[in-house]
Amino acid sequence: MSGKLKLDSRLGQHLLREMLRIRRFEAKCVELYQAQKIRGFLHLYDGEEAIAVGVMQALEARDAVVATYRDHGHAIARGIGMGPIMAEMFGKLEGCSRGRGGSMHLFDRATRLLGGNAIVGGGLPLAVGTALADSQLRPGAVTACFFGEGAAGEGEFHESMNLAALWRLPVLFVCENNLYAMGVPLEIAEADTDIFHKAQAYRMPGEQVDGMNPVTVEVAARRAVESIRAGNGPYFLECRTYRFRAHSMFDAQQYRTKEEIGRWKERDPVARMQAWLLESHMMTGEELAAIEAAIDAEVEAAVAFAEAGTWEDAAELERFVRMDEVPQ
Amino acid sequence: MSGKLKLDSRLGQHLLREMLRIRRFEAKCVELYQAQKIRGFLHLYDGEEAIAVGVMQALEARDAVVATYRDHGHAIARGIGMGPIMAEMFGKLEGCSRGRGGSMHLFDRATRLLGGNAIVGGGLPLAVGTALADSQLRPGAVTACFFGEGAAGEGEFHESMNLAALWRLPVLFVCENNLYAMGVPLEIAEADTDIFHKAQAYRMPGEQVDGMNPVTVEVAARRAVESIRAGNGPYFLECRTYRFRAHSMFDAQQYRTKEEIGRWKERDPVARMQAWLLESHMMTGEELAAIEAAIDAEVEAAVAFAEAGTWEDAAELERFVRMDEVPQ
Amino acid sequence: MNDPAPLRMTYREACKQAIRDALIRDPRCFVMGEDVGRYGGCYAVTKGLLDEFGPERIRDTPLAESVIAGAGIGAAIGGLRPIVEIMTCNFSLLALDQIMNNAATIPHMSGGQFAVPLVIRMATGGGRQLAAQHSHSLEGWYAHIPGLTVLAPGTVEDARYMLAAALEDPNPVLIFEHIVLYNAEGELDPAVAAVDIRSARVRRPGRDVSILTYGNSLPKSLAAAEQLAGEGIDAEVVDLRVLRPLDNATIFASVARTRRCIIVDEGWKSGSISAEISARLAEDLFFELDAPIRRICTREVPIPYAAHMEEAALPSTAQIVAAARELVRPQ
Amino acid sequence: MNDPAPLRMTYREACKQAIRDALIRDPRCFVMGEDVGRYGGCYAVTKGLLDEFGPERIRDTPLAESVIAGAGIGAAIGGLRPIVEIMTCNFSLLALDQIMNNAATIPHMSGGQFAVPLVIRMATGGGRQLAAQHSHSLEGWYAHIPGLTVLAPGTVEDARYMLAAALEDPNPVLIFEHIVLYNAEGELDPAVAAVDIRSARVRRPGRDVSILTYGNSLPKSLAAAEQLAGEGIDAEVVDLRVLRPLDNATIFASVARTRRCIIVDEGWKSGSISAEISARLAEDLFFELDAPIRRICTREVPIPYAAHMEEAALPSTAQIVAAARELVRPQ
Ligand SMILES: Cc1ncc(C[n+]2csc(CCOP(=O)(O)OP(=O)(O)O)c2C)c(N)n1
Ligand SMILES: Cc1ncc(C[n+]2csc(CCOP(=O)(O)OP(=O)(O)O)c2C)c(N)n1
Ligand SMILES: [Mg+2]
Ligand SMILES: [Mg+2]
Repeated sequence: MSGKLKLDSRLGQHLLREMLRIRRFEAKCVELYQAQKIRGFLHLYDGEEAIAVGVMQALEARDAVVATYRDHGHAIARGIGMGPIMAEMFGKLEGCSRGRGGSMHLFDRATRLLGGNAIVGGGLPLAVGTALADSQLRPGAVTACFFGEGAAGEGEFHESMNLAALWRLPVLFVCENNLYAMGVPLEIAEADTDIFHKAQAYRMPGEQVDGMNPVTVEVAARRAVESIRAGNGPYFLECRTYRFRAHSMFDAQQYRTKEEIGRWKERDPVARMQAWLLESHMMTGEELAAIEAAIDAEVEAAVAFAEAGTWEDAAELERFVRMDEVPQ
Repeated sequence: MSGKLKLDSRLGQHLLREMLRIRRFEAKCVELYQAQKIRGFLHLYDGEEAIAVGVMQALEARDAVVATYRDHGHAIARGIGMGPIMAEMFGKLEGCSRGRGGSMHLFDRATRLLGGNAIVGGGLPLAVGTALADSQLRPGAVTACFFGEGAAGEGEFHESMNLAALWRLPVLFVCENNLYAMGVPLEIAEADTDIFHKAQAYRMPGEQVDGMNPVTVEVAARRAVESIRAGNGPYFLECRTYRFRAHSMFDAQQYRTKEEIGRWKERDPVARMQAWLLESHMMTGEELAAIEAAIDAEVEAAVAFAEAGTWEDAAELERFVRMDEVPQ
Repeated sequence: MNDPAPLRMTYREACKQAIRDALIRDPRCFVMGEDVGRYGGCYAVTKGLLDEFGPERIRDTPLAESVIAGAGIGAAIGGLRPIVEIMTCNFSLLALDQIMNNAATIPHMSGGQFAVPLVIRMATGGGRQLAAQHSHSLEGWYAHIPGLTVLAPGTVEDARYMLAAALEDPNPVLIFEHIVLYNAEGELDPAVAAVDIRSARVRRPGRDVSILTYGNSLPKSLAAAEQLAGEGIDAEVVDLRVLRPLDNATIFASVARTRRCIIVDEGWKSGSISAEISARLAEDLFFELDAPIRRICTREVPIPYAAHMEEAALPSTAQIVAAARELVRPQ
Repeated sequence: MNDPAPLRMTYREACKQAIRDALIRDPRCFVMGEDVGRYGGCYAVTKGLLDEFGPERIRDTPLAESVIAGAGIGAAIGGLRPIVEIMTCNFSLLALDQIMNNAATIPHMSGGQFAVPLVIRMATGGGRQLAAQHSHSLEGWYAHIPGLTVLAPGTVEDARYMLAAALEDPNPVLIFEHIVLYNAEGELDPAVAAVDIRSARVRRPGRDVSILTYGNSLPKSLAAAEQLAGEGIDAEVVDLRVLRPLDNATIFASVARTRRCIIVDEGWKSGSISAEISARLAEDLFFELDAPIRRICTREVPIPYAAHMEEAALPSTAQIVAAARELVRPQ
């Protein structure tokens, strides 16, 4: 169904629901961070939800996902329960990484989420490797590798792009270009600010899409995944987006203006999708209320699950530093 | 004198002489390696002489040079005496690196030769740094950074290209593309085998030239250096060339055919330049004989110098591991 | 001047003042790293310096640790005095080729023709629940590399004055600033305007046992010493400060006096700087020792996120106290 | 079968046979690295394997150590059993981020959901006049990293059989093959078809002093022991084999018996694996020791090219003999 996509109310509401789930989950995380239930770094996906939601639409259970420290959206959209994710941020044993990873390191074997990686660019070589394994053990499976535009500065980015292209590996590179790497604007970090151009340097198909629109992202992702599954090798998607909040929790944001933030907020993927669905009568106010109620309940349940969670026994500290066997 | 170059007999004979000096010097090195006077790795420049000779024509005393482990040609063309170079390969105290570096690590402060670097790609970040210093302390000075096409695979290559381009630093990147990285043919190492294309990914001017012709190289190098000195930032030269011998001393060369080697030898820069000068009457047989005699004498003198050299006192082993002062 | 009141400031502020001084004093000095400018530094150390000194001297770089370090090396060779910031030592692994194969090697390999007067600052350590990829303590590990000077400021005074000494050092210097110490406050003696980077310092003299430590383990060790004093155990606390080259003289003198030794170090135990110190004592002070040498290091695991697990992984005051009791009053 | 004659082969050949076996035995196994195919390996270990197994299983890569290691990690997580070759440990610095922050970290950080059954082979050591950037011995330094298994085959038997055991290990394993040993010949006992990667081995029993060593320092130590025997000093030589996790039991048993210890290690002395072993002895075997522990390591310099300078930098049989005399017959 290359490129074509039937945007009916079912799909529309689904995309909105998924983005809203991330938005509300993270809003709650901020509260809980202030309440010191969540500690360490907390990188919000606020404003970028359309990317994870759109791309995951194109993925199947057999596919793998590699994310960054900004990984809540990917974990939720990939289908990991909010409970285990929230428990992870609480540092509880019931967390999706046993409470050892926290916000930056969400792992889930069942859905092949190979972790939020907190080394910028560090996930790309990994994704090349899982794709290499899949090309032999799970023909047709794709590894979706998410990273920010800042990663394009790292040598690991280029080594990974080149090898994936050379070996025609099934990797979907998804660059979440939110124009800033912490406080570094793209113009001072890359000689060529169109990140998708870099794909050309490796003869890899690539395109730049509006990362604020889940439909555009889904269409592009489906086209990319189709090409990859057809054996044409890796594909590069640059999704132009913006983060509405600080890089992590503390950040004076002196590197950008309120006006710029305001302009981008007018393109808020959640608000726009919601308004459009209502205006086009693809969603009634009641339906929206029901969606919101369900999500709020889901978030509350996740918090309750995390609260009820237990602490890993400190005597287990060294467990898994050396594995006794390879989990099957 | 952008691009234009008056190729008279003076220049022609000079280019031939410089290439021949490298060729004869290295031929002697092979003998001495077999005689075990020279040990360790020995990477010959045989076939690639036109590049170092052509590029050095465009450089001045104030400029800096960063080379690789395949650095005899660069050291000789840069004007370091054959004596100190040969002594270095003997491991003598009179060597240009005190006998500590050997063939792969020729250093010379006087001519700003910042070393043969034996980590593929390892010299590029260094060159970016010297260029940064020069841009402030020696306006107009250029750092010429030589590397093989294999270096383009390394992340350090890309990080260096991007930073040099972003900061418009005076670096002349010279890629000696001899089509093989040890036994790895370019096609299986780079998704895009036109290395100069990579410059475009950083909005850096770049071109591909015949690395078997010193005149072509000199013209391109002068054009590049002129652009750099004019403050236009870095410039990328891909010189297509070929190494006539093994990667280092031992190498079955099963990765390429005798035919291929033969075809390239027909383009031998030394033989062609010599023939052309004779045919075009820009050099007489007597002149050639004189040049050869002078070079043979120079090489013999270098060997004598090396033989007469002394061994560093082993008690000095730890000297310079920590410097007492910064040499001025 | 008749001695003015001591100056109170945070370790973070001290780091910043040190950089300001250097930039004012030496035009060859500049700062280069990720987010050192607009963002003000990932730990806010360089906040305000971009406005004060401009983009030529406070250089925001792309995310590219290898070329950041390598360009620093080249710039140092070229005559500048770079202060390179690698955000945290966790990311410095991406720059290790440049640090070991170039910075630490070129002076010796070139026969002394080129020095690399480069300073690289990095944040280090755990204790902020930043999990496995942001909590390494690699300073002791770096101290293995010949050619480097490795500093670990554990006091506001060292944070304030070590940088100037590092910039005087013709060799590449790594400065490891502990993330937990940035908010620590301390007093600066107005009579002191410089520190050396050759010697360890006795921060608390004592007779019964020597506690050798550095960085964020220093406050833990001093707290332990206080507690031990209440029990009649008089512990001496030695701040190593300089992890390479180690100051054997001060270390040996202290241990020779107390004849008992505990080494506290936030690195992983196996192959830690504590191991090196212990080995030196076992080599050269063997006959002066009355008791086995104790090492208190970080547990050999990637640091977990959960607070109680991280706490269990890092060295603690309680561990130091217990070890001291055991050494001084063996059952 | 009634015991056939022992098989003689070089360490290089043994490494190759081990790889062949693995490729034949397990279809998930493949080799990936620079020049492992057409060139046959920079030290000719994989010569001929490309013809035998084809380009899918003997994969020549671009020069890109970080993605070579990282792709190996991902492939291992994905279900394959990669044998990654990083030509020499000198270049592995470019892959350290992947090795420490991913391979060694992911199993623990993911709460045990993912293992990284990866083997990385690298050449190590000096002695061939390859100068500072090609002569590092970093195996002891790597042994600092939790989560890794670090192997240092010092015999043809270990070169032949350690790989199979490494591939059975669910953890990332680094194998350091010494460049000087590749040409060494040795006999394979036909009765032996496997070795463990948990234990150190006594290669020569003795009563007077324990020489703990590994890799290319093993032959030097055995030669020293022979020489010492002529002087009536009975030295025990222990081959560490496994640098992480260290086999305390075997080490302690030997030293407890001889009460004297020399550790020989080609790493730089400060922060070497020798330091770790010495520290463990000073902690747990303190009262059994009759003499100071001696470490014989590489001098703390980038290894120079000149033969006599390189020789002066590396551990020597003469140094071992001298140290043993001094310990056993103190003046
Ligand atoms: C190798 C490395 N360098 C630096 C950092 C510190 N750091 C964490 S996030 C970040 C910015 C990354 O920006 P980008 O890749 O655009 O992703 P974004 O945060 O914008 O989603 C930096 C510099 C890191 N984690 N890893
Ligand atoms: C980082 C690193 N990886 C691998 C090597 C081993 N090695 C030395 S030379 C070489 C080939 C380099 O090829 P290229 O860059 O094309 O230069 P050439 O030898 O052809 O001049 C390799 C792989 C190295 N020295 N450094
Ligand atoms: Mg970004
Ligand atoms: Mg080449």
